[in-house]
This record gives sequence, structure tokens and C-alpha cells, in this order.
Amino acid sequence: MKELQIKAAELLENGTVNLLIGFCEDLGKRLVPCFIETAAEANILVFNQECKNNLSVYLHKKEVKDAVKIGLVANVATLRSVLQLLSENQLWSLTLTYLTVNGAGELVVLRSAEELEAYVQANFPTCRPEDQEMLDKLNAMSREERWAFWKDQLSECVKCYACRAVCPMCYCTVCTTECNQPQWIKTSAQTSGNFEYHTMRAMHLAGRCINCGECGRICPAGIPVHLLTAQMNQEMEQEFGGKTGWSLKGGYAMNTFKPGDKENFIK
Amino acid sequence: MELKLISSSDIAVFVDGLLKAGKVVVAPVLKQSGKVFFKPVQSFAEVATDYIQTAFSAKEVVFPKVEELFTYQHNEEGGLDIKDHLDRIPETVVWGLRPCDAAGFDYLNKFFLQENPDAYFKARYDKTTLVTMSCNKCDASCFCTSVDSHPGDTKGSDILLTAMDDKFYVEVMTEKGNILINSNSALFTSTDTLSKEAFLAKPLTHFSMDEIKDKIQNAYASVEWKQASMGCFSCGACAFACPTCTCFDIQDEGTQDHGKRVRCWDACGLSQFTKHSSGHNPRNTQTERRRQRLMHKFKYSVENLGVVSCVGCGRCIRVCPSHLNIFENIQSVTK
Amino acid sequence: MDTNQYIPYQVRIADIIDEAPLVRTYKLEFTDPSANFTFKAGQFAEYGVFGEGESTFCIASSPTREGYIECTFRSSGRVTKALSNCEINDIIGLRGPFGKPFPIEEWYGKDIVFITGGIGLPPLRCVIWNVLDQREKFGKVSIYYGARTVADLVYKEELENWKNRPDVDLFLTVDPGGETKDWKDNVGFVPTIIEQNLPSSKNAIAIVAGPPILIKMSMPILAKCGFANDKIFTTLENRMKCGVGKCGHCTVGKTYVCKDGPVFTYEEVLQMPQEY
Amino acid sequence: MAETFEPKIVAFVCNWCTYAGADLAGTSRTKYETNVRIIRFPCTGRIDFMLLIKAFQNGADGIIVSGCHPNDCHYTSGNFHARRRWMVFKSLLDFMGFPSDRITFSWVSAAEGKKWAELVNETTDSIRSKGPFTDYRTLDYTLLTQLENEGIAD
Repeated sequence: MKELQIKAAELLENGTVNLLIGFCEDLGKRLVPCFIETAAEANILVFNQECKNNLSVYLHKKEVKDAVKIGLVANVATLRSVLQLLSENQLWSLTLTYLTVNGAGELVVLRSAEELEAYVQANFPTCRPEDQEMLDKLNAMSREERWAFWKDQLSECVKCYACRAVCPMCYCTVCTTECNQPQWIKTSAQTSGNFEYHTMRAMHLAGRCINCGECGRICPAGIPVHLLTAQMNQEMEQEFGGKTGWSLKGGYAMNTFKPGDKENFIK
Repeated sequence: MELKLISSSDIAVFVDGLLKAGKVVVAPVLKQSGKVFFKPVQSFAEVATDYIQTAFSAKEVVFPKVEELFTYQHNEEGGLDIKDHLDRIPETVVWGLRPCDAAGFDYLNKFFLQENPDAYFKARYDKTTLVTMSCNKCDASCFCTSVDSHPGDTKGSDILLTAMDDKFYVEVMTEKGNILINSNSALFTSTDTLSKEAFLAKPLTHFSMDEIKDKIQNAYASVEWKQASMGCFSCGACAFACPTCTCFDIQDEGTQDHGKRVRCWDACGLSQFTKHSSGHNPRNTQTERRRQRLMHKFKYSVENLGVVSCVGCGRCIRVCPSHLNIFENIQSVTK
Repeated sequence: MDTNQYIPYQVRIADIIDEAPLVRTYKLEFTDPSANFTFKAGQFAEYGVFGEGESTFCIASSPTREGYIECTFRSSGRVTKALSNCEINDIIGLRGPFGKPFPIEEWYGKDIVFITGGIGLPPLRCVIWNVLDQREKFGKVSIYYGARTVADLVYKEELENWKNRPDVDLFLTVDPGGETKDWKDNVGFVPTIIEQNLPSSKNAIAIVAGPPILIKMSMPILAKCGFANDKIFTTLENRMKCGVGKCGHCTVGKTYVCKDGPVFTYEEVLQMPQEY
Repeated sequence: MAETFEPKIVAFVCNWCTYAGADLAGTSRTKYETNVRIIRFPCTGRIDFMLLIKAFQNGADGIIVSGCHPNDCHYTSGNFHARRRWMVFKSLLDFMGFPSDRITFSWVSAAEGKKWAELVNETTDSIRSKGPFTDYRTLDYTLLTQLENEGIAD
């Protein structure tokens, strides 16, 4: 942890970074995002496997973008989502420097998109075992059981939109939920409106989500919404090949096509 | 105010008795996600007992996340039949909420009924009885002692139970509480006042209300707001989990011929909250929205209703994706 | 059971006037005769199209005209678009009256200056007619009104009526470039027209309403004429949903614009945080 | 409820092929069930998945989505994009437990009037056997209104 703080202070000192987004501990010993602008504050930085927040979502925030030169202390999932965002032509107006700790515990500093791509491909994360187990359990269920499962879960949703707020891929200026001509998604948190919202969100993230799991982890109502996009990811990888957040060229599966795409369900 | 005792084993008998009497009992239930929620229960067995705080507050019983204001239906004469369903609200007992939640109900009562009384809230509140459980343990997010409350506070609750080894010390505060007790008075034996101190949690006290009340006067212009709200994503989680957040939106659902008008939760943190149809947004950045939330709770509601509307339950800290800390922010902007 | 403020009156559209592109005036009559709806100048109401929602704008007709109320709105959002598709004899919902009215009784014997622009005239028209219907109680009445183009001027025939009245000084204008061939009145922004015909502030009060830019530009001129801040009244336009000070959308600092306003003196507005 | 349940089928069809096919079925007097309500789209690529959810919510019991055969598309690749979208949407609905067999996807060219008629008849019979689709419409209740709806309050 010491080298991370020293490197961060150095980056802030020599001006390669105006604002560094990292983790620190709050009163309750919880790991929370922190925003450091001066080298002196760098000693509060902390980084370990428990740092799960996907900090790349802050790169869309106006107050953060104003700093232009931004440092990001990131786990591999965050790096993968930055790579996916770069492949979607986002964030190119920022000069980003990434600080991460690799499997062997050494501090790694990535200064360019190419270095980022190489690092992510070398340490490409796989689906977390507990998620895979839940996915298999759900896929093993009958349709009625799955309907009952999601009906019970989605009736808990209060439409606080925290899942949309923490997702780096959800950066639309006006979200479908905020459109009221026509009213695509009901504003009130009734179960049918929640179904519409989560179906729409899963469809808009299919082929883009990098499965960092943040939406399910932070949901106040404890709904595993990350399973929806995780399932979509796995099916689209089998069906269309290619992985999300794998390369700068990206290639969003839903806006290309192959003549040989799956067709057995079309009469 | 009456003081009673009830043995721990009789609690299950008491609650099941309420259920048999046709009352709806809403109590904390441990869900598969490991979080505890207020749900209607069918028996005492479902009630969770080992928890510090529920994920969402119990305000949903008197201020539901979606509430039908009325249904409308075109009739033959070309007019509309408009019907509200205020008469169909069941007798409800909220079991096992914490003293900070009960203080939250006290604020909701002031907010909704003091001026322009809200008929829907009144209908639900009159039919609700609050049975509060004082806290024997707390965590770093609890700060009720900093907002003029404490883990054994009786404010707002009809009955306050304090667990003491194998029995519960029962403080019956209101008439509604008496009715509940008398529905099964055999289980209770009267007692004189006992000291609860030994059985209560000891949350840290970060500041006092008098200290904050005068320092908040010029906090609006503080430069700390930007740093305090940097971690904020502008979602509604803190407002929807909060026992005293009362903002709502009114939406119509249905066609021009028939449908319903519903009232649903809204949050000042959401970016569309104050947006005009012309596109002008008085609170455009996240810093202003976070400032509005804290200034409303610690200054504006004091000026309007004479009481700080934060009860120190710490839900907004636990539920926030980046654990923004309301009492740390208040301390930093009132330095 | 106390009154349920969310159940609307059912009102029938008796007459429709197309004032300007996208701007319509509805004359509304109460289907339920026992409604005896009374209001004061400056109060507003929530107009609801069932199935679409509710929208907030002022009551444009004067309380001195019994039996009906009028409202003027521009079609911009979901509800106002649905409202502008309504025809005569359609039923819409109306909730109100909400908010605090203009303190007209305090203005007896004083000169009154109305300054407004574009769609800001309806909230003031209610006050203007209220004053003109008891004209003898007031001093000089001057109205400064402008719009982007000639077509955007609302209440065109009433403007003619006011222009021909001897006891009203009407200063009509359109923004530069908005005039037509046979446009005889002024051309220029409302604040510049005020500067050309400065109203005297002796024993006078001013009422300003309309787009924020107009309010911002007119205030210094009124200050120059000697109007004290508590002699200038304005209406704040904020997003409103409930109208009774509960839903939280219209708050500016501790003030609920719907319950404590929408009419404020400029002095009160200055004390509020700049969030409107 | 009528003795035999008459399903409401909504058909989202592309204007250049399937709509013309349906037109051909009409002109050649082919009989087919009248439960279908046809909505014309410039291309299957324009059919948004949200429209299907809205249709189910407003009372549809079954949905037909039909457009040009691959390589026939008037806009060259509309149906290819649509094919991928429907593949993902169908598996999402399956994963959420939605009866996605109530949605029939097909290619019907402008010359296949008979195929259109058979498609409609087949779909109507299969939906009629499945009965009305009320799962989606009866989802709406929350904590306390849930009790009111279940009549505990009465």
C-alpha cells in the first residue's frame, strides 16, 4: 500500500494527474471512493481485493471531467470497463493514468490505452463462482419457477435507479426511463413497471456489460440484477463470439451481424 | 404511560394473537440476500430477531412507495366516476421497528398533518400501531445520540419493548398501545420503572443539535459541498431508505377513459427532480442536490416545522453505493 | 374526513381561443354546480388530463368575473400537449386554488406598473382585469408587454381594448426582427422600452412576471426609478406537482413556492438561495 | 368470458414483405383467423423490443413479429439486425421466466400470402390453447395495496 501512496503523491506532484480517484477507509472501516487533488492527501489511499466499486463511472461526472488529467486506482473489472468505454468512443477527451495491483501484489502503472488493453487481456477476469452458481441454478429452473423468482425479486425494487447510477455503461444523457412522450417505463415502482425497466436495462446493456457485478452488489433491495446482464453476456459470447471489454476495437455485437447468425427460432 | 413486563416466550403468543385477531403485522424478515426488510408476516416464526437495522424504513406502511390516489372511469353522462379507496386500509401493527424509525414516524406525522393535512397519510397513520424494539447493538453508521435521540427513546412509538435477559420491559405510551395490550392482557404483569441503560447500545455522539443548528445557518455557501458530494451518483437510494424523506411524484396510469392516479416516491437527488419542461433546472449539478438534501433535513425543516428531520438511523450511509456519510458531511460543511 | 386535496373538480371546456402558435386559452365551467369555486388574483391551479397527468399554471381570468375561469398555456410537455388536443365539451380535472394571491387590497390608491413578456401576461392579466373592474380605487395603471414576434402576443383583442382605454398606458413591443409590415407600436426588448418611458415610483408598486431573463433585466431599471424592493412583486415559476406544499418539487430554500408563493416581493426573492 | 376464449394477437410486420404478403392473402381470398391486429413498420429493424412489452401489458395474448427473408430486406440489413435483437430478447425473456413462446418470429415474403394465413391460424390456435395471458397484467401491487388486493382488508 505504501508504494501506491508514494506513486500517487508523485503523479499528483509532477502534474501528470490533477485529480486521483481511489479508495480510502471511512469511520466505519468501509472502503469508500475518495477524490484526491493534492499530494499531501495521498496517504489515505488504500487498495486490496475488497475494493469492489467500479470507479470508472465517475469519469462521466462533469465535476470530474473538468480535471481532464485523471488518475484512477482500479481493479481489473474497472480497467475492463474503461477499455469497453474507450471502444465505444467515450473518455477520449481525458488523459487517464491507471494504478492497479496485479495478482502478485506489485503496483502497476498504465499510462496509455494500449498498455491498458495489454494488461486487461493478460489478467482477463472470469465470471465469479457465486454468480455462475446462481446462473446455473436459475437456468435449471422451469419457466414458471423463474417467473416466480423474478416476480418476487422485482416486486422489491423501489426504482431508486442506483443500479443505473453505478453502471459505467449507463451514460445516456436522457435515459428511456426519463422519457414521458411516450411513457415507455412507468415511473411508479409497481412490479410491471419494474419488469419493463429491468428488461429494458438488460437489453441496452446486452453485449456491452463487462460483468463487474456492482449493480447487484449495491442494490438496496438486495435484488441480484447483475445476473440479468451476466446471462446476456454469456449467451452473446457463445452466439456471436467476441468478449466485452476485450479490445480497443470493441465491436458491439448488436450493431453488426453475420449471415450465419442463429435462426432456429424463426419460422 | 403504563409499565409492564412480558416474558420472552410469550412474545410469540402475543404476536400470533394479533394475527389471529385479523390485524396485519408488518415485521422485519430476513431475505435471501442477507438484508432485512419490513414485510407482512403470517406467524411470529418469520420475524427476524438478530439484526441492527432494516434496509428500508417502515415508512412504507404509512407512505407506500406506490399509493393509489383514486381510480377514474368515464360514465355514460360524459363525466367521470372518481373513487378513492381510503376506506379499505387494514388495521396494521408495525412490529420491531427501532426508536429512530419511531421518531421518523413522529416527524412524518408533523409534516403531513400539521398544515394542509394529507387525507391518505391520515387514513393509514390512524390505523397503524407502532411496537418498537430498543436497540441492544449498533454499528458505525448509527448516530441517533447526535440528533437528540437515543437507543431507548420512546418518541413516536405506541409501545416500546426493551429486551432484558429473559423478559421484555414494556412501556405503553399511547391509547393505541393500550388497546393492543388489552387485547391479550393476561400475558403482561405490571411493574415499576426499571433502568434500561444496561441493555441499550452505545452509539458514538458526533455533535449536538444546538451546535449544528446555529452553525448550519451559513453552511449554504461553504466550499466543502463539492468535496462532500463528489462520490454521489444522483440515485434515489438514500431518500427511499430514509424514514423521514417525504418527497413524492404524482403520475397517471391508464387511458383517457379509465385508469388511476398514483402517488409514488421521488428523490431530490435524482437529476430530473426540479427540471422544468423548458429544460431549465434550478438544481443542475449533484453538489446542489446533495446540499438541498442536507440543508432541508438540518435547517429548512427546523424553520418550517421546528424539528430536525434526520433521526440518525444511518440507513442513507449503509445503502449508499459509495457510503457517503451524512454526519461527516454535516460536520465538514459547518466547520 | 377532511377534504382530500388530490380529488380534482371536473370542469368542462366551454370555449377555446388560439392565442399564438402552441398557446391556447380555455374557458372552463364547473360541471358540478355546488362547487362554488372561489379564488383570488395570483392563485394558480393544477389542470389535469386524465391518463396523462397534471400541469401547473395560473388562473388567467379575474375573480370579479363569476361562473367561469380561464387558463392560458403553451403546449410544451406531455400534459400540455394532451391538453391542447382537447376539444370543446371535453372534461378535464382542476385542483385548486393554490398559493397566496396578490395583496390587491394594499394597493388601493396607488399607481400600478405591470411589466411582463411572452407567456408571462396570463398571470398578470388576472390582476389587470381585477384592477380595471374596480378602476376608480387605483391611481395610474401602466402596462409594459412584449413578445418575440407579433404572432406571439397573447390576448390580442384585449390589448386593443386596453390601448383604447384613456385610463391605461399600454406600452406594447416586439423583439427586434419580430415586427410585421403594419406594426405601429414599439420595437425592442421590454427593458429598453421601460427605459424609454420610465414609470414614476412615487406611491407606486410594480409587478414583474415572465421569463427569468426579463425579470433579471427589469429589476435594475426599476431600482433606478426608485422602486423599493418590497414594492416590486413577482411570481416564481418552479416545477410543481401537489400544489399544497408536500411533494417537495418547488422548494427554494425553506420556501415552498406553491404554498408560500407563487407571489413574492423582490425583497423576499433576494433572501432566498439563488435556486429558482 | 366468452365460452371459447378469443385471443388478441398483435402482429408487428414489415411493410415491404409481410404486409404485402398479408395483402396478397387478402386479394387471393385466403381465409384466416380475425384475431390478428396488424401493425405496419418500415422494417423489422425498426421494431423496438419495448413495443412487445407494451403490447403484452395492454392486453395482447400473443404476438407475431414477421418481416423479409434474409437478403430480401428493402434496407439491406434491417432484418439481420432484427434477427440478432430477437435472439437476445427471446433468451432474456426466457431467463426472466416470461412465456416467450407466445411470441412467434417468422419471415414471410410478399409472395407468401398462404404462408401468412397459415402462420396466423397456427399462432391463434396455439395461443387459444394457452389461454389468456394475464401474468403480466396482474403484477401490480406493493406492500399494503397487496393486502387490499388480496381482500384481507375487506
